[in-house]
Amino acid sequence: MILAWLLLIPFIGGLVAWLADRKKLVDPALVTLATLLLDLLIVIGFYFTRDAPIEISGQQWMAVLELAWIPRFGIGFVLALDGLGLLMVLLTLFLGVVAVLSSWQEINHRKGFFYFNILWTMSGVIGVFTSLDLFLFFFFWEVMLIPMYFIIGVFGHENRIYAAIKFFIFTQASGLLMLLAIIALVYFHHQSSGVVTFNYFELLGAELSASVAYWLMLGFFIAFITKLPGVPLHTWLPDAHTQAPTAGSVILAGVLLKTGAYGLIRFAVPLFPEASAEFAPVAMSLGAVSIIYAAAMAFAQTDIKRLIAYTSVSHMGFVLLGVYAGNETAARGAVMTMLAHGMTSAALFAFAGAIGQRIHTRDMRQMGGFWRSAPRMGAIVLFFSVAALGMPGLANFVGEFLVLLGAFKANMLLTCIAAIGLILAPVYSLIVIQRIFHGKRLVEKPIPDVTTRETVMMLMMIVVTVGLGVFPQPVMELMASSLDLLPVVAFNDEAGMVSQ
Amino acid sequence: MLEFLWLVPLLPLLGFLLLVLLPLTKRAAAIVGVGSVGAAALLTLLIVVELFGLSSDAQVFRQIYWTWMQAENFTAQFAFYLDPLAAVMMAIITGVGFLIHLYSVGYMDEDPGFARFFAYMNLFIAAMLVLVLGDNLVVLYLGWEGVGLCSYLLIGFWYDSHANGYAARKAFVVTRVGDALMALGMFLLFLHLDTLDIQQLMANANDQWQTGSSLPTIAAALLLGGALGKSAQIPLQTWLPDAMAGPTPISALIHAATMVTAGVYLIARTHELFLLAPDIMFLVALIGATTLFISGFTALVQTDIKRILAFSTISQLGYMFLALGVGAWSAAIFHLMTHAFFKALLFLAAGAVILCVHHEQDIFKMGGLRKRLPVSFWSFMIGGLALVAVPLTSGYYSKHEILFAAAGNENSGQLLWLLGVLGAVMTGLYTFRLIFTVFFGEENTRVHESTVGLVVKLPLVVLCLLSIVGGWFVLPLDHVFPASEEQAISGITSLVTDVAPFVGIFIAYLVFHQNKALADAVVAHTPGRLLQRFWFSGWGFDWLYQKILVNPFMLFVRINKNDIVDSFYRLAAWLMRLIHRLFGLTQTGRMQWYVGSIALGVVLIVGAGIFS
Amino acid sequence: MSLELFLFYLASAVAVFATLRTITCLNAAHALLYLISSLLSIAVIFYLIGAPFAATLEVIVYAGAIMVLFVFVIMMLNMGKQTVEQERSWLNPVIWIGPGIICTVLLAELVTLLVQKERLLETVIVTPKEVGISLFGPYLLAVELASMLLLAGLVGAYHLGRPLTQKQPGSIK
Amino acid sequence: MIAIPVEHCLLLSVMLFCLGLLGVLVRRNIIFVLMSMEIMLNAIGLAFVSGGARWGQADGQVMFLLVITLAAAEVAIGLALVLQLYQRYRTLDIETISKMKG
Repeated sequence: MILAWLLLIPFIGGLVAWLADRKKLVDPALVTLATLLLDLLIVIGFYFTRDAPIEISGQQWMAVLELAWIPRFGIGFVLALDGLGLLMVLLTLFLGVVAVLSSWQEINHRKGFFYFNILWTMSGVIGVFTSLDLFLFFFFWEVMLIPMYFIIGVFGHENRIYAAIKFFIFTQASGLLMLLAIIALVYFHHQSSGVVTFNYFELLGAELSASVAYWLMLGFFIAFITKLPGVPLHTWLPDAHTQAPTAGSVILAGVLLKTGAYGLIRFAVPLFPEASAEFAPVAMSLGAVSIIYAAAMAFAQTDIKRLIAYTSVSHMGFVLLGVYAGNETAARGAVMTMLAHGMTSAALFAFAGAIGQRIHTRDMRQMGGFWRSAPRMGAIVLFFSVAALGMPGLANFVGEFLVLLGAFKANMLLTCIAAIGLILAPVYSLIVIQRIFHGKRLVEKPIPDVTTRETVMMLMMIVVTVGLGVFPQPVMELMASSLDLLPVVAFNDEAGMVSQ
Repeated sequence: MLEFLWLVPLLPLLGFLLLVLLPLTKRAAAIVGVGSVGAAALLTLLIVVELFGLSSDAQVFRQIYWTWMQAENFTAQFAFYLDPLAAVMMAIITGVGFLIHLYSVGYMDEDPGFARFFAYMNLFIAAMLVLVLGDNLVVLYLGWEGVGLCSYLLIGFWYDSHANGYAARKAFVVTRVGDALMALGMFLLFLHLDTLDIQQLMANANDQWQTGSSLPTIAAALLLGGALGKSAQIPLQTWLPDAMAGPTPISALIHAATMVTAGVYLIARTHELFLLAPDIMFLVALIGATTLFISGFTALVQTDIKRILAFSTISQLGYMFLALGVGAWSAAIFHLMTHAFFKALLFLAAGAVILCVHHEQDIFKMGGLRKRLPVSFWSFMIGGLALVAVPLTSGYYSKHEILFAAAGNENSGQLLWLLGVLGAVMTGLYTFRLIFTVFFGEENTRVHESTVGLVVKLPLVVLCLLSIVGGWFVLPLDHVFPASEEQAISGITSLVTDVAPFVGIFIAYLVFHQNKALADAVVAHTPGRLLQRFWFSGWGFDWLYQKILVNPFMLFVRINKNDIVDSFYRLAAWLMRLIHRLFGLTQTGRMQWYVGSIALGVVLIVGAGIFS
Repeated sequence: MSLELFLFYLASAVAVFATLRTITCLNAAHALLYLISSLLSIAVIFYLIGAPFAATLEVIVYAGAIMVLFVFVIMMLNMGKQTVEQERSWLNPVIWIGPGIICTVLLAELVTLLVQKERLLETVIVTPKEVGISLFGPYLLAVELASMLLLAGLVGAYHLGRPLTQKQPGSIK
Repeated sequence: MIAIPVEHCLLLSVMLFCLGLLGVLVRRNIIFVLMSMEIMLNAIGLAFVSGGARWGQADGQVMFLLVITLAAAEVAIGLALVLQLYQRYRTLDIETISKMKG
């Protein structure tokens, strides 16, 4: 039941926030913050008071909720939470709080509608991370999309309509492919077993011919890689991120991209293990290409939010590489990268928004020398830039290191290519610091340093980033059982190439 | 005291955190910054004394704190490992580091970023200690990247200038190239040896791998890549001269005494792996010899006092690599230590000079400073003598050990020795060119003495002392490294080695003191000028990298700013819009046009029905 | 050739001629008269091919009611001499070419289709009674729909036919 | 039993239909367009009736009845529109009313 509450609280909170604004009762931002904190508390409370894990078809689950929904088509309302899901939900709610704090003063018109959308996106994302019925999963996949579309399209910057529609078309078209794949999967499962069901656990064992499985896997893969995003389906992201309001960027980068990676880990690979194994070299190549290509693209940008958007693509390339490397080391690294990237990119976007609010531009050519007037902001951005480039001791390093370590086992050449990303990461990360905070001051009046609200928000994120970087082990143990289904992927051991 | 090992890196780290988080006054910042390193140095002293008090077999101490990362068979403990090698490094880092911190209090006195400076310095000391104490390669890598970061931060310390920022980023990125190779080396080692604990790794390597087989060769080559980056050896040396953009104490601490020796330390630390790869060993020696030779010439034609010292550092690091390459591990570490003393001394003295001549760094705008700045002059003199390895100075002992080891090496040892000796001549030449130009001749700069206070002088005096007596220390590293057999050095070799520095000094005396017109005359000729320009640019490495790496990348980046992949989608959207417009044309709003179209459609359909 | 056949061809010829005149005539009132004669001759044909009920309807509804509507409208629009001139200018011979080709081709095609079938010669008389039975039997629903259509037409015509008031947009002063 | 060839009737209907179509395509005066449409509807009716007569069934005439109803409604609305348009634009030229273009 706890799972239903997790979903319902932001859902109801959204309506309350809207009404509160309509009736001018309370600030909808406060409602939103309270809602998210309540949800966060519930999750944390649940984690500490949870019962013994429930076992379903060999997997451990912390909580399961199973209700009939449309029994005629085998569609159930199945929610379940395991370590991976818990981590993702925690990340979602944490970044939700950050997003609300970062947009505290940014939104002035139709505030209620804005926070309504934020909370419904949150609800959809939590649904995605907990639902284990493919139909329900698809439902939530769409639920998180449409509020996001409004956040970008209504509250975004100058080119928002273009960005919002591009975002919508990309995700919707790829979502359609996933829907087709889901229905086809159910159909073929029905053909072989005579049972119509959308249930994840039952579909795990679906018997499919190799070619069918391959095509269905591709359907899922394209949907998830668009969301991830991986080259060459990444081009919606720079536009969407650039045009979205700060909170939108934070949620988009920190949370929504993770749904793609989560989908790969939870659905694409376990549902079609053999096809995924066959496809793995392609997926890993895409990951490696994403890492390098997006890193180079990031360096080229002059719009700060665009730059950060491309770094996201680069980082998510590591996730793609890790998920398909086919061993647990890399898979853990992939999840760690997801968490770490959630922190760093969200923080950087929050700052891009904060700077944008102060000087009303995102163009880095018009910035420079901010360190003098805003040293604390500079230090914090420096921290997150450094985290983003994979400094050991911070969260990103753990993820990237484990991904590369695991991927090296699977495919040396691709890992070597991906390692070039390690060289390009400082190129783009440091240029941010250089262009904004160093150099001569270009803006006439000094920009104000971080406010208390921003400091508190950032300290929270710094603590999490350092914590994940220095003590990642508890988190990794939490996710361990969820990754059991991943290493099914078997490889021809290319490592033997260089054996003695 | 050994159980307090964890406190040694923690103290400067705490200092860093205090400096960052609290708004300290300048005085408090100085106390925290210097105090934390001072305390770490004191603790190090106690620990080192206790460690060397143990019997020589038991001089190993390991402390495990927590499991950092664990997945499948991969485990990285957060653990420190102390043995005589690490202890020596620790002593150098905290000792020299403390002196330089002290010096910085005076040097940075008027800088607005005083607290920030000490924060970075403390973080650097902490990271460097983690580097040398790391029990496994991952912890080592943590320190390795940490010092790289601090190096970046400190090179770009004066952030107003874009040139400084560029130099800082260049340093970070170039060393990162090495780091990426090193990371790949770690992956390879783990894949085949199932561990990254250095001691276990070495044991496994010895068990599983044959000497000279491909795997240890590749692994050693990859680790060497990391070492080359950090220690500024060819082909990754280009960042170090530019790194002189930072404040002078930084150059002394990071880019002369400690961080740049990390590569030497890494190879010494994993020497067993390198012993399994003789080809790479020879490569190390060759790179070292080439580097020391080439950068000696470059140093000769520089005009910026700090760049001269920077190229000199590269050259001296080349000696260390030469020593590593010929298996003279102790000699490499020995030279690392003496070099830390005298090069720190030289940089600090140079800093004192620069401070007194209003931040002028061109040596030809100085001159005759001998009388006005006696402390700096004598410091420079002693440091310089140690650098050129005049007998009885510390540099003499370490450098001779290296040259003799090179001479005795069966693998083209004569060539290596010859390059080393030529390098020694060059060292004498460029060092005394510097000294003669700056401190002798006629005065042509205004000097203000007042800024050089006691906190600046004291470290200079201590380092002078160390530069002289440093060579008398006997490093207790016999149990860390395999014993190198005593080589028979012929008398002539020994004689030439001894005389080489004096030849350099003598030429310098002739050309740069006695007859200054000579140098100008050489440069006046076209070949001479071309050669001078070639050497000045550091043998064209920067130019080459600019042409083959940076420019293509920048070109790609500039062309592709709008993302070529997106153009595909833009094309699709454009096509849709085109079709939309074309079809929109048929929508004329004229009823008869529509009726006509319908009629035409009927005609066509019926016609198709008839003729099919 | 029987009388009926002769009458049939005569009526056909009249219908075709009258229709041709209708679409080429410049004066609307004249065109309407031609149209009415065309409709009447078709009523004759209906009668000849055994559909007296349809013939009656043709005369009453078409030639009677509908055409009267046209007459009224033409009268209301007060189309005088200048309209004839206008028609002449509009009916440029060139504009006949395209539609003419299309229609000729269509005609040719339809004729080809007709000719392809085996010849069907006979027709059978269908009395009004039969029509009535099937109208209020199987086609009841269609009758209802037709009545609704007429109602809608009535309401629509009433609504649209109101004179223009000042408030309505789109008027050209 | 009357020996009038049904295909001749159909032929007539086809000719009338094509003439009506020609009128719709050519004329610019709305009144004439409407008349041409009447011609076409009438031609259709003729086809229905002759078909029904050939098979001796009432359906053809029922259809004719429906067609005629349709024609009546269409004319009523159409003429009302004509009046309205004439009031607004003072012209019967069908090409003046071409605002609904893409």
